[in-house]
Amino acid sequence: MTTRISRAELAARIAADIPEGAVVNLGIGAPTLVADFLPAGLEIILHTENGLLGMGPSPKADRIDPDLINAGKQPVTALPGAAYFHHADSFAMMRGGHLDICVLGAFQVAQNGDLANWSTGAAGAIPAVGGAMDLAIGAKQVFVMTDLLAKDGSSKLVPACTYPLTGVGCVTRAYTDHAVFDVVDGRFRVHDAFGDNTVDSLRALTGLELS
Amino acid sequence: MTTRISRAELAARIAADIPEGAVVNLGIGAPTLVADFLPAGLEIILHTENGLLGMGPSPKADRIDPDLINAGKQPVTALPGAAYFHHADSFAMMRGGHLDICVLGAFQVAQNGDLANWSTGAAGAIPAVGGAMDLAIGAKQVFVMTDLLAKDGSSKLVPACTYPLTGVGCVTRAYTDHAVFDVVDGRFRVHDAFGDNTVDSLRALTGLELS
Amino acid sequence: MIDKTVTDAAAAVAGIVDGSTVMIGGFGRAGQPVELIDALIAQGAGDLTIVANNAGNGDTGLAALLAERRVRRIICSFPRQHDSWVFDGLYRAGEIDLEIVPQGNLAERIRAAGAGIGAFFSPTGVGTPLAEGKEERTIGGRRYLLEYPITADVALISALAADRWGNLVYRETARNFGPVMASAAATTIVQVDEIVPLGSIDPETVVTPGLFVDRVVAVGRRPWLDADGFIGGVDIEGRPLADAADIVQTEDAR
Amino acid sequence: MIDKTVTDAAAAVAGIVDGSTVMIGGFGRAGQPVELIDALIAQGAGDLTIVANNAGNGDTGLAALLAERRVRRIICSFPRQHDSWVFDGLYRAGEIDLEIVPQGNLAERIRAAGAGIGAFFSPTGVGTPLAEGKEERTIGGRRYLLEYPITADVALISALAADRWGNLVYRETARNFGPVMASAAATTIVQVDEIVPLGSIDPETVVTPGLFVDRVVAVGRRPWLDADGFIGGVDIEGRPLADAADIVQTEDAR
Repeated sequence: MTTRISRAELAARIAADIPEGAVVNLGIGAPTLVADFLPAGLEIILHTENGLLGMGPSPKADRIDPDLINAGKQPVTALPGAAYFHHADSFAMMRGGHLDICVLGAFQVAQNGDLANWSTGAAGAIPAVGGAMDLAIGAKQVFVMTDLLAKDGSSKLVPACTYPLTGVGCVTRAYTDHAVFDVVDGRFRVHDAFGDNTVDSLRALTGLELS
Repeated sequence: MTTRISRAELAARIAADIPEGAVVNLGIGAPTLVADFLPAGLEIILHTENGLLGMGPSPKADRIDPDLINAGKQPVTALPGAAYFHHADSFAMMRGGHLDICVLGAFQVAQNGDLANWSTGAAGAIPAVGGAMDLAIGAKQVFVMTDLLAKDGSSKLVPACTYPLTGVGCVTRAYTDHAVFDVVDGRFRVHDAFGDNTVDSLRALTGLELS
Repeated sequence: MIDKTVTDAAAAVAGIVDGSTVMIGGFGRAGQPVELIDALIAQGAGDLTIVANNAGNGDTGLAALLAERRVRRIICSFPRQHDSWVFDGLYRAGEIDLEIVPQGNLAERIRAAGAGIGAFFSPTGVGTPLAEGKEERTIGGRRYLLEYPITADVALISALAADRWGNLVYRETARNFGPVMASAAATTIVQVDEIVPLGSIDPETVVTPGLFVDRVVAVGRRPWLDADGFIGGVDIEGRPLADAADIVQTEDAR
Repeated sequence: MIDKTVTDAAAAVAGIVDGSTVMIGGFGRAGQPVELIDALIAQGAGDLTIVANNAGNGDTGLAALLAERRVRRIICSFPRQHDSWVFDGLYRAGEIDLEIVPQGNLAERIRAAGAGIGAFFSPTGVGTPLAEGKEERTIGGRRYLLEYPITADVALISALAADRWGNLVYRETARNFGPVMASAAATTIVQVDEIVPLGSIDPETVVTPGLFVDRVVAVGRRPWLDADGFIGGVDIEGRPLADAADIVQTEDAR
């Protein structure tokens, strides 16, 4: 039986790699869980592209403020040191390379760093991209948080994406439930494998050339 | 003897043409005199490109504030309703067409509306353009405030500019010490002539086709 | 005296004609100019092009405008939400045109319209399906796409307070698209909680200077600013909460 | 704990190397980072490219840096002032390169660098000598020139107050180029009157969010904010006033 860590464990693993002082965008969906595992006592500045730096955790129920939400439209709070700004300024921060890290979900990540996470390309699907393409090309480091395998058992880390791209050559590291992979010189390199996973077993699971 | 109105009279004449509610930039130098003649009781919003809307008059000597200056680097004040902003936002206002009127000086104005006011092109002169080119193309109406004749007696309103241009086809009206001229369909049209000036006498002075 | 205030939302949206392009501020429900949208629905203009981040939620607001078949085309970044059924139905029926724009390009294209920029090379979308038909250029070793401004006839936005010159301040993340849309539309119409006296907004803190604003209407204090007022908020899927107890408690998780 | 504060101006400018491009904020004397410029002079880096609106006044500040032959090239909109004799002399002697940029293009090109824009079509300068060598394109019937971002290794700017995260607020028209320069430089160094506790700047009023700022140094309250302090100001030609009586009284003219 192959070791797979839980979603929460994966979020904790990513959180542990974020250094103090980093400016980080956690996208929407699963990556937002990373916030819950950021080390207590370290100052990490969360950016949400709808206009806030210094985002804090969810409010208590009686402190919900409909004007204060994150990119996933969930209620959040603002920490001391926070700043509000408009959408063009917010995306200028992102696109101008001022975020240290963003964490995104993925349908596929290619070994050259291409990311597909906004559309499966299915006929009849309603397209919706939001800020994904801006995040993908904007942050200094783009971390992907994903299961290694899709529900049908196929690898989400691939030689080349078959889904519509979000960004070209943008992913620097993929955190999966089996292992952490770096994108290096057009190949995935296993940074660390969880439990009984090995480079060989990961090679077998994914069909990728791995180093 | 040809009638020539004074610089102050010319400023007053321009001020009288500025309607309530207009957003106006008075450039630097002589046009800034217009501010002194704006009708009392009318609200006209002055923009200065170094980051202020709602500029007020010069301060009393004991209220000078080095942080509060106009584009000519003279001390000014801020009126109730004023707003400060940074340089990119300030020029976005201008270049985006949000100013109703700007008033600029001129070396030459051509009958097609071309403006030359930043350089005589003299050999060895140190070039300096400041915000002149942005103002020239940005405001909805560009008024020029100038003597009709240069010191050598030549007309500053010309068939085509010989000095380096500031902007192409941008001037809508030229206020001179002899008359006010509109730029219409590639020709100057005399809007009103002061004192004993007539279309014929202005034609003789300038050598221009006038209507 | 300059006075951009109007008495009610109907007066604020008067004169919007069929075929107009209308920008609508807001990100999800934060900053949505709800009263102005309702007034636009009542006002009757149709064949509209809407520029907004989303394509409507539930059956109210922008969704209601869509449901009345008043919108020909929508330019947005994220139409598909759990409660965007009105848009979804129209789109699947081929009854509405959609232009999908990455959110950063949307914001920057709107800003460009307000700032007089003719076009700009954007790093976003290169190599993706959304690059189709766009001019690409490599500058300094990086690939960019040429993006054009998005202008509008009208912008409908929401702010916290205005003075009679139209100077605006916003509240928290409800600021979002308001400032750039205000700069990009020929006529900018703003709903605010209250009109404050001229001079009572600190000039250092004005977010949208009045020259971008044409009409302001006070619609009353947002309920959640009153003690014991409305508890707003949404759950993790963005669904409005029925009551406050629905929200997951994570304040102490860090 | 994030703490971007440094103890003095010398520490703030440490590490600037020969050949750097340095942006210097300020418009005339308003917003000039005087203490940082003095520290840069003492620090010794040379062969610099300076990006600023002006090219120095009198014999102090940027002018003093120029006088020490530390600047190879300057990119600015308005070098020629009544008191720019240091620059004037170097320029006439062919000892400094000058790139003249219309002020709006200067601000927008700096913003573009901070915002990740590859290049943009600007309406300013079309048909003028400053269009020479630039790509021109007609878009929507209007002529534009293609303008490229201006980046820098270092920005030296002045603000009113900062917290330890580097959030900044400015004062009046001394804001000018500060926010865009802060966004465009690899290392942004800020002098402020005072460092305030984190959380004491209202998040609605932060002008430059801390992510753009690398180092902040407190240089003390600007003298004119103290009662009976310095009377600053300039005359109609921009000359600093010897005393307050020199200023023309026009407050009642309107």
